Amino acid sequence: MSTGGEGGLKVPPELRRIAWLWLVLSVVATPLVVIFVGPLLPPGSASDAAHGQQQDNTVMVAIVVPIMIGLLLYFINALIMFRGKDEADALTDGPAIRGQTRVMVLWIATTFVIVLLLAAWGAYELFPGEEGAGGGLGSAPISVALPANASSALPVQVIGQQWTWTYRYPTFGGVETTELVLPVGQEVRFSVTSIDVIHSFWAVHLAVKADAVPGNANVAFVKPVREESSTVRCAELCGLWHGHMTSRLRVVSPAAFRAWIAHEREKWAPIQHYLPAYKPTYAPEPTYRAE
Amino acid sequence: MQEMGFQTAGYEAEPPEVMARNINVGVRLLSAAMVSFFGAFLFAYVYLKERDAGAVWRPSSVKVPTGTGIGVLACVLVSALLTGVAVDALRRRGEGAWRGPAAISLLLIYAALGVQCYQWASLPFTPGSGPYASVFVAWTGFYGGVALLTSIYWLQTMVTGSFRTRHVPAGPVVSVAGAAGGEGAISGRIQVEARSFAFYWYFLAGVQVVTFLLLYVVA
Amino acid sequence: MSARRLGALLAAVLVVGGGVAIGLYVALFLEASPPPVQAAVIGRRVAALELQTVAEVGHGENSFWVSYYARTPGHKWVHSTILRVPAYSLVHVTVYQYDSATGLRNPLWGQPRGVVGGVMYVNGKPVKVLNPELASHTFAIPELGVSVPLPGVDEEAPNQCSNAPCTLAEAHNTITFTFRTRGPGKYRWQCFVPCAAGFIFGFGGPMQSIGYMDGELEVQSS
Amino acid sequence: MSAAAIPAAGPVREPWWRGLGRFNVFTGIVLGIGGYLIGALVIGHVLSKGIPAQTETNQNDIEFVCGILLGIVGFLVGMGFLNYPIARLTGAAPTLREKEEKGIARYFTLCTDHKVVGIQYLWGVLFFFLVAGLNAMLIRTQLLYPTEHFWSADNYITLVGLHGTMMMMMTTSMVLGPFGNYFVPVMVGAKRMAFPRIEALSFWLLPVAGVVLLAAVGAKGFPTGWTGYANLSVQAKLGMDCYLISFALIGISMALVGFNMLVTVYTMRAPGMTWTRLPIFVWSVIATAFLQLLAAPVLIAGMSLVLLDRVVGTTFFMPFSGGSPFLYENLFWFFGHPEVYILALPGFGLVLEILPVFSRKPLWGYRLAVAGLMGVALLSFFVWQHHLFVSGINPDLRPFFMFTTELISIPTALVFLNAMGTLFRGKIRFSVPMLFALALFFNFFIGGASGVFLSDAPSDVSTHGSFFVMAHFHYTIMGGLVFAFFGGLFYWFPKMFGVHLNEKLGKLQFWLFFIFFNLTFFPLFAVGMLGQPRRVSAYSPSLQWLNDWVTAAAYMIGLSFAVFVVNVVYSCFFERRRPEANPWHSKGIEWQLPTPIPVDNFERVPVINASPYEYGTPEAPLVANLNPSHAEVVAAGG
Repeated sequence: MSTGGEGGLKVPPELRRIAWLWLVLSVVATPLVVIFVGPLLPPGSASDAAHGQQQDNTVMVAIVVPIMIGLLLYFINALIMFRGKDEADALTDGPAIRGQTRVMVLWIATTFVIVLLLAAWGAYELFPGEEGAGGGLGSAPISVALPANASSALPVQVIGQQWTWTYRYPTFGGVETTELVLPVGQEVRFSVTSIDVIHSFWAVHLAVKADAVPGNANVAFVKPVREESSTVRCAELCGLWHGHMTSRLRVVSPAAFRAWIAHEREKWAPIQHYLPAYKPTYAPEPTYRAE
Repeated sequence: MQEMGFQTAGYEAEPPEVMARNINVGVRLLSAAMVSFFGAFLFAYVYLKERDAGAVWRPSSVKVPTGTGIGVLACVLVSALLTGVAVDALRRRGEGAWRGPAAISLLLIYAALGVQCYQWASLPFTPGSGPYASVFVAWTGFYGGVALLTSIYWLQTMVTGSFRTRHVPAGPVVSVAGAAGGEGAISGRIQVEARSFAFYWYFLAGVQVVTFLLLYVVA
Repeated sequence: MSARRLGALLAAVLVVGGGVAIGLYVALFLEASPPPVQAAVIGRRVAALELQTVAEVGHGENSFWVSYYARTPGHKWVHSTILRVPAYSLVHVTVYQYDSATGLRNPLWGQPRGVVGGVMYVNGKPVKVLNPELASHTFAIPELGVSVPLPGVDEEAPNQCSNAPCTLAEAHNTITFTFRTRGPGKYRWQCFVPCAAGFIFGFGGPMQSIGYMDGELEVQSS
Repeated sequence: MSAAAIPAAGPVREPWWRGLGRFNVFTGIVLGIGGYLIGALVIGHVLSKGIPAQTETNQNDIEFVCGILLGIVGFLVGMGFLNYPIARLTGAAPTLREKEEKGIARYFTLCTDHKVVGIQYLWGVLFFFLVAGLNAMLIRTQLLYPTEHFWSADNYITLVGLHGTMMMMMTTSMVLGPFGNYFVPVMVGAKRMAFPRIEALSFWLLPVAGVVLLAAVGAKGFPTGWTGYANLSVQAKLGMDCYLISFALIGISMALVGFNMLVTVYTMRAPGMTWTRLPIFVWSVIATAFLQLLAAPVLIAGMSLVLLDRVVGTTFFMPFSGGSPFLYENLFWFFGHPEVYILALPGFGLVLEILPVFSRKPLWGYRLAVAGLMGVALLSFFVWQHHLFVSGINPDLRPFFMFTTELISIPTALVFLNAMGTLFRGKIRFSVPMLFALALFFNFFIGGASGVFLSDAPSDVSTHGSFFVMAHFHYTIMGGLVFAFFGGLFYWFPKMFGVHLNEKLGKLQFWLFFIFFNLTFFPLFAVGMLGQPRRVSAYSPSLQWLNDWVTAAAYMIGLSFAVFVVNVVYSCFFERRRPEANPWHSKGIEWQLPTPIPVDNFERVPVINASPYEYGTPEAPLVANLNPSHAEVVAAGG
């Protein structure tokens, strides 16, 4: 246990240059990445959840960038500087350095602090007030996970089946539609379920993903903030047409939404009384090994 | 590629104490793996029972076959007890004294398997009659198929081996503290192996007790 | 040296065998799904498709499976669900429905939609909604918004079809409807009725196999 | 090939075809096919009578499963695996080994020599790796177009499942199988593994599992990917049974390997081989073996439960009959996350083994590396629900699982520190093994950093189930394990086969692989973030150019493997460059032995004098005394 670190944590001469280089590069690159790359990061900012996740991704990129620079600089420098000059030189041994406690402690402490920061930030982002949610909260989310205006949220039931999505609006007579249309600026409460196998409801632009598990109502909140059309996809392998299990998602103005839902109610009126009463989950026949 | 001409003759035999140690360490690891294995069934039991939303866990039509359950449990427990007696006899009085209780213990495991098979044949419900029935079938099935069969194999190899070699002087001799004579020398291997088996079989008997409590008593 | 020769032989066999196996393996996946069936062109941007649904294919390795059949322009029934239709056209579809009712898992599909006029014709009569419990199959192309429920045949009716492909003499319902295709491409189509008896949710086997209750609509620029 | 060709010396040889009748892979296959036929056509047929859901659906799971199970038993009987147990049941004395063949034939029999098993494993793993890699090419071919073009949707899903399952199955054995079996006993100074027959069994289960899995192609495929989520798996076609049985077999094989390795290292270390002198590779094997021993039984149980649902009609995973698909997700990922580290840890061990040799320095921070490996192993049991952040299971536990998951980066980062310290002031040689070892750190950093995005519960909402995940774990498994595997292969090939692999071709393979590996998988992060879920056969047309780019790069990875195959053939059959006894000038004990290593490894039990990383310490003794006197053995604590 010699060489290098006797006098405190002095940087060895081989590393001094790149230590400076690392400091400069990190100080320059990190803000640049945050300012210029951050806003371009998926999943964009079409909803509060998307915005929160984008922020989250920006923070993580900002943490990763200096680490990446540091590691790259160290490895490139080491591989050039410490390479065997020729065949003979490459067969003489290097110095028997076996480890320095200080370096190890410093390293562990640094990684631990980074991990703590990341975990704390991630947990903090989970609070709905911080707009980081968007994921499935299970069938009975605890109150701390609910957004402030949860009670006034527009309930939308998402039903997955092999292989399509349908949507029910319980506050509009339980009308069931094949297209997802949401009013802009309105908190939405998805209740995601399935009537056969596991699917996963992924509204890409809204940054919402919640598994649709049969017999379970998976709740997710989101507030779309921009009028935009996109696609809902299935993110859990569900059989033959998994890749095709898409449906259209439109975020429209409240007025357009009211017009649309009125039109849908009229359009689906003939089938309406055949539909089951609205429930969080459905267990349609046949359930098992039909004869 | 180079043709590698190995000599096949003249392996060195493993020193018996190394083999004994291997078995001794191995049985503990095996038991640890069994904890994981039966832990999965335990998890299924607890999880499905706790999540029982539609009260379908055990419909009233599904009757618990308690009688045969007690039969299996009794066979296993008595057998485990006898294994303990046998190991004690081995330690005190040598291999000859061990054979008797060990053989009866073996027969009892066979009996446990027999009762278990009878239970499956006369099951008062089908595997599809809800989660309880499912867990019941899987758990008893794998207990019978994994725990009982491995025990039978192990104990039978020891018992038949011991009966077969009872007139042959034992192999490599290891002095074992507390061995009070018996039929001449005691091989270190059967000492350790019997104790290792006892460890394994106590452990499995414990699993059977848990099985009984959960599947028959709590149901 | 026999061992060495044996080794060489084994190696050769392995290499050749491995090559053949890999070839077969790829071929297994390349093996085309059923032969495509061209819709009959009956006018400018108008085509016609004739299909039938049967309760059991009756032959082959999946003899018990429920299936669609399609009719070629040469009026031959073939066991296929790959349908070729022209782009931006009206497609008149006639389905001869020989299977009995199973009922829909999601009752919503009891309403025909995505079809011209929002109606289908069952044995000539216009129908705007079908009791979901009477549905035997559906013909649905989700990406075109097309979904048409096919009412099942009364199980008590005389002269049930027993041998696929069925003939018009046997008990059936005739369903006709018209939908409009969009641009060229491949569109999947499927049935939404859990009609695969003996599978969980009635949705295994034929419901997940192209050539039975699933198919592809190959829309081609004309 | 006739009996006339009798070698001058030695016993009289029988005609070679006599050998076919005696417990080898040939009799195994014959009995396996016979077992299948009896199982399916007799036992299964009788058992399934009167169950219309089995007999009237053209999908008789009972017959099929009985056939496969009996076929497996038949194969094992034909291989001779029951000879010893039956002998023992009837009272035979315990013996150490059954038999050993000479020449090439022993690679096709139940051979209890750990070096033969290692080589069997090597070719077995490489073969299935090749098949699964071919599947990957076929998958990428499909994704050249945004909708089905080459294969139909069901064939495509089957391809995805085959690729994933086979890779996951084979890579669990990729390091522990060939290198673990071959070198662990040597490295700890033992003459053999603790349980040689179990060792042979753990290998022979691998080709069985592989063949059973491939049989799914002929049994209408399976649609679930490698995770086999219930209840889709209960609904799936016959091929699903192949997946379940083969994965359970691999589980058994994994548990056996772990069991055997742990006992071997624990009890059979040579005198003087203290825990702190154990090569780091052996430590990584220990950590992995613990994971395999404890996690694989859960997999076996999980697969069995799904099989029961399909065959016997239980309702474990049937949500409307009291079961729960969540049960499967929990069971699967309780195995599945340790599984990921079963793949990663041996890779770490391998590169840390290689780095000191090629930088000619002791391994920096040996104890820290051990702590890192063990830490990863321990933590990996407490993170499984990070796969289920959006599933609706225990959402309140998300912060906990986020924290435990991110904690894993601490022990992982230790491995990086070890590498950085080992390189520092070394005399680095850029031989092929070193290149592969160094590349691991680049790849694994990207894999690890993207893992942070996935472990972060809010960010995971968008990345979960997308191509982002897929890119992430290819960076860790392919960029980690597969690179380490090739590093180890180039490093130990001279020892295993007495042939030096061609360096130029090796470097060509490395650079092709490294460059195009990154060009393939880095864009996939973007693909995933932009909304392409995993395992889809159709995607948004706007992503086509990215997918095409990836496919082109993936073909180049395929080319790099072709270079490897050429290299092996060229080096073994044409160049035939005999290596020096210790071509890398390593201090490891395996290099002090003659090539090929004799059947009992050591003439006498060696005495270990030093750690294998004593570079730069001229006064350090040789790592082992291969010919010790009795007194030395006793003094060293034997």
